[in-house]
Amino acid sequence: MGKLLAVTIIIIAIASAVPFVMHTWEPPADVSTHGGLIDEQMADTMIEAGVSFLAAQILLGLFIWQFSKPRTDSKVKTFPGGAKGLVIAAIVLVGVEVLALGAFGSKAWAAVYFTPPAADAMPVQVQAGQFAFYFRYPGPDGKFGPLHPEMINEGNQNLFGLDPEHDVESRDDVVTAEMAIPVNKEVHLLMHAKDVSHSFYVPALRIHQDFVPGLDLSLHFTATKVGTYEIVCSQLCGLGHYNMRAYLKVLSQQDFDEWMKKEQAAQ
Amino acid sequence: MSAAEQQDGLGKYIGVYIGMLVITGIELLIASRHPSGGVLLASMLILAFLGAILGILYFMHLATENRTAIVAFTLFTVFVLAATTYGWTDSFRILFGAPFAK
Amino acid sequence: MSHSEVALGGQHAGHHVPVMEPSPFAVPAKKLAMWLFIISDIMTFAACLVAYGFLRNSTANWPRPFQSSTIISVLIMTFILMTSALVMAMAVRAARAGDRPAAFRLSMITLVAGLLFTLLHVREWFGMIGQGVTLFKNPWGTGLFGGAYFSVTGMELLHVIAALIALLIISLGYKSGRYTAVDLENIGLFWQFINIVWMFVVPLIYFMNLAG
Amino acid sequence: MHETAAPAVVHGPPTTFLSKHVFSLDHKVIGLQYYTLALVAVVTGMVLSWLMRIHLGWSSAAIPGLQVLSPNGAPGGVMTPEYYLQLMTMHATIMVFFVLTTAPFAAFGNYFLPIQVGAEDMPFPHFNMMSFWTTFTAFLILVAAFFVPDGPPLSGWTAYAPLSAIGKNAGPGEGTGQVLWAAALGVFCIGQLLGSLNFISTVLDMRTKGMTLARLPVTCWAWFITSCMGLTAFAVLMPATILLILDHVAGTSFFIASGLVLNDQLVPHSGGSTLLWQHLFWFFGHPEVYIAIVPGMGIVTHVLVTNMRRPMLSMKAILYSMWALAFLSYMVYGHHMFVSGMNPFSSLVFSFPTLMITIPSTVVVLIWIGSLYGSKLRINTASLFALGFISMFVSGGVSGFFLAQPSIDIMLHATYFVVGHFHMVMGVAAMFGIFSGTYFWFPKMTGHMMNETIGKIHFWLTFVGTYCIFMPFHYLGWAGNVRRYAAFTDDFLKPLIPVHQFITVAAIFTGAVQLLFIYNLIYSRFRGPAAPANPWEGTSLEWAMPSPPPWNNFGGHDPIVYHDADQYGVKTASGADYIMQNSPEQALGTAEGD
Repeated sequence: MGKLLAVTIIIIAIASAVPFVMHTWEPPADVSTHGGLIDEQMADTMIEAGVSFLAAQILLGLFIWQFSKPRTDSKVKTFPGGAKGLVIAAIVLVGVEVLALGAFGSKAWAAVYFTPPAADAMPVQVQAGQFAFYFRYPGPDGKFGPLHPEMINEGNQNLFGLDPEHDVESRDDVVTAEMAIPVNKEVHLLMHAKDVSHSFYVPALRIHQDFVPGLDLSLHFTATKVGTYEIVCSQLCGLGHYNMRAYLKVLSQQDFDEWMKKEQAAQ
Repeated sequence: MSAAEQQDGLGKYIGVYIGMLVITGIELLIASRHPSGGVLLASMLILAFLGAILGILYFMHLATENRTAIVAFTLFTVFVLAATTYGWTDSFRILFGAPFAK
Repeated sequence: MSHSEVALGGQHAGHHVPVMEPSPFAVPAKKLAMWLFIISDIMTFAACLVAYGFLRNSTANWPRPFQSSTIISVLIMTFILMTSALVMAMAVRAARAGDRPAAFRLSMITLVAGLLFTLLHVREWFGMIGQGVTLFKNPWGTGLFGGAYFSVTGMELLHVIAALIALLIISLGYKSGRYTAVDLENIGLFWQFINIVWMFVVPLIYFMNLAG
Repeated sequence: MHETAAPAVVHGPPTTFLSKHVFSLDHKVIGLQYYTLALVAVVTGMVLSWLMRIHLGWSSAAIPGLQVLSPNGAPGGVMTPEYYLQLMTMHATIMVFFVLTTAPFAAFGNYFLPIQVGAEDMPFPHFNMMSFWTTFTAFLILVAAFFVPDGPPLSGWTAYAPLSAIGKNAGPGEGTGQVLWAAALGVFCIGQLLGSLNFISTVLDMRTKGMTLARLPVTCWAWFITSCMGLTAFAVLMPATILLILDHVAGTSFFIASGLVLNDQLVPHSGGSTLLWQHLFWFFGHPEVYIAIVPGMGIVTHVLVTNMRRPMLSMKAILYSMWALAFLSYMVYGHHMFVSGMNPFSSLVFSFPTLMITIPSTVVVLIWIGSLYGSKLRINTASLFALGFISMFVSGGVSGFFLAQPSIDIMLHATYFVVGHFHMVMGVAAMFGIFSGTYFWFPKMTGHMMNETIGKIHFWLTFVGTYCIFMPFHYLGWAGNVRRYAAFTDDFLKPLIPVHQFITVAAIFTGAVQLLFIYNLIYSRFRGPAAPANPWEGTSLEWAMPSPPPWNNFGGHDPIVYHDADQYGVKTASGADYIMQNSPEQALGTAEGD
């Protein structure tokens, strides 16, 4: 029975690795400027994790195979090198490697969070609420009008709680239900939560950030490929969580200008 | 009985007691001069910990306990207490309402 | 007597006493448990104070309402509690020396001081409530102030009341011989711990929120 | 005086039914009570997972009978999305608290810790009894959430504020259900505190003559380390739950920020912080993960060393690693919050201790595998599950390489990759530890042997089944499948539904297999052949007493300990290859060959 367990463990280990090796299931292709580092980091980690995984499982299987045989002699043997060798192996081969990986990975993290957005980045505000995203563009004046939460009213479509009568900056703000951005232009995303925690997850853009009620976070990114991508909520926000999403359209500059014109006209 | 020999003298107790009262007085003195937030917090915490150390060592007799016990209790508690303080930076961010990568 | 934990500090009649390895801390189980409970309680208070600190830090205009009348009352309370801690330490000292009547007398003084502290504390609370402070609003600013104030001091008050009840039971039991010096020492430890918590509550809650 | 103030056992033999089986002071009965509670909880949790899995595979399928349990949540038996989330919250809470914490720590720990240190009972039997009954009360309070009008809360076991704090407008179950949930956890914390006090003082103060700290079996250390974590971690969760309840019922706003709008209405709270809840919760939450797994590591080491017939290469390395895990558990909790709005600098600070967890984990795994080399491994159900544990622990552990890095977490956070990771490493691995312990100790606990054939069938089907369930979770997460979705309507998720259907089938199959285990438990309890005192030829003290042990464990004759628990693979005068801890016999040399 020991041999069977050994074989099972090895087969399961190899079979588990197959879909990763064959790329059966893949994250959507990266369309951002910063995503390359993340993908690289994921690939490197996959190699290291995969090797550790297979090595440990196969070694476990081999030893079970070899040493579960009923033996008549009463001898037991000790692993060559003993515990000291194994502890050193654990620290040097796995521990230090993984820590080094983490150190390199910090670069990818820094590229997303520790770099300021370019001065000419296009500001877009996103507001998450149960269970929809809404987007706001500052309009020609380049300024967002202030928010008045008490004025939010979905019935009359005042989704952000704007007060155009009193606030000059609000008058030309463009509020939309889908997000459009021009390709190859940096976007400065200002995140605002209306009610509870939500998340802004665009796998293709390699961005993922929770909305924190009471704390307006921001992200910046550049999309490099025209197309339509899904923005999904990944932070449990209530009964409609599974259905909370919006579309991100990456358009050519020309298409974007037209889209913006159309949206302005619709306000 | 060995415990009786280890008994602290009354004088020591009264010294600790006066020490605690003095510490409270100093705290009030500092606080009533309204220093800046950081200085205020730091001085309050340092003085409170001083008072607590007095109390723990002498009124709670940790000073006369077994050495292993002192080390174990202290290290464990201080370490876990220190671990609760990771969250502070976030409280400042909420105050300023802005992320680091603005 | 068979169904009690009395024997932990001493002998148990009619039952064999197992031979044990010495404790690495040289602390009997009961006292050890009290220390561990105190460590656990330190974490509970730390969590409350961290919550208070976090919220205070993240609020721009935290109210600083405490006038000198409050501070005087707090100083009196502090004086009473610290004196009670001194008396309790003396009670434990007497108990360790085997002076049962003196230990009982001193622990009763602690009890009275504790009661006085509780009364003043409750008076303080009513004073605050009278000024319009509730868990969610107060006349001076953010509603968090009341929540933080009442939950931190409430936690302290809860401990004081529990400790007073335990102190009463144990001192009476100690007088009648049901409880040993170790038990009195244990409740003494807890009382000292409450005093120490108060040493944090006073500067962090009261002195840091001085008006002016 | 302190050195000699030896605590005696403090209760006599139980005399009435109540004192024997219900309000028992006997740590063994309390251990069995905990075990039974965990069994009830695990069946409940498993049924909930079945319901969820069916809904995920076939979201419009009617589940017969579900409308009876909740007419609103499942009209006509078809689960609503909100009911899915409610079941998910309950599944997680029940499993984490009442199975993974209760079974390996409280159940086995209560039963075997005093025995293994050679004590007659724990120092505070009344606390021990209260500890069980508070835990039981907590379970009742939690389950009561099913029966309040709005049902249980839907905010997940992490109960992120403000969803969990703003009350019933936030969603079904967020009113009374959420308060019950928080109250249950608060009460649970008290039970754990009492348990931890007892465990620590048992290990430190109740060891029999000769049982020095260096001679303690590894399980005792595992429970001791777990208690140290439990003592402090639960102490932080308790005030957090109290503050959450205050937000609900007293109108405070500790966790609710200003200016929130729900249904066009301004929420009447202001000033609080959702991040505060996350910090408090995860400060508890991460040690909790090790509270679930460290006892399993101890049990597996104990079972393996007995069945390998040789000492571990280095028991010290395993012990230090467990301590290192406990130490690191306080410094890494932020890795749950990398993209949840925490300061991105903190993410890096938390990332490195998290990556360091690899080191002690790898040391333990390598010592286990290295000790197999040259051993005389005995294959029985207990050792099969222990070996399965290693395999699961490795599989779940390596996905930690990814999740510990904030940059990769951008892609994998809140996806099924995370679900696969923690189910493997703290769910299934811990369950395998529980199974291993059960098959190993059942003869001692009941006096009957378990049926090995059924046990082995149980192992094989469970082992293969769990891999079929949880490996695909990683693929799903890799493809970006977000967790906590009641149905998959997004374009990029639709192609993944067949994978979900496969998982559902595997889960129902694997779950059904567990009926074999329960049948085996019940059948063997009454019909199993009588167990000898030492069926596995173990060395620790639990095997030095009859099966099952009498009420006062050693019958008033305290064992005296002469060795550590690792005396396997030795030459003895009698020809046995092991020496029991309480045997004064000295080894004639090791049986080590080349």
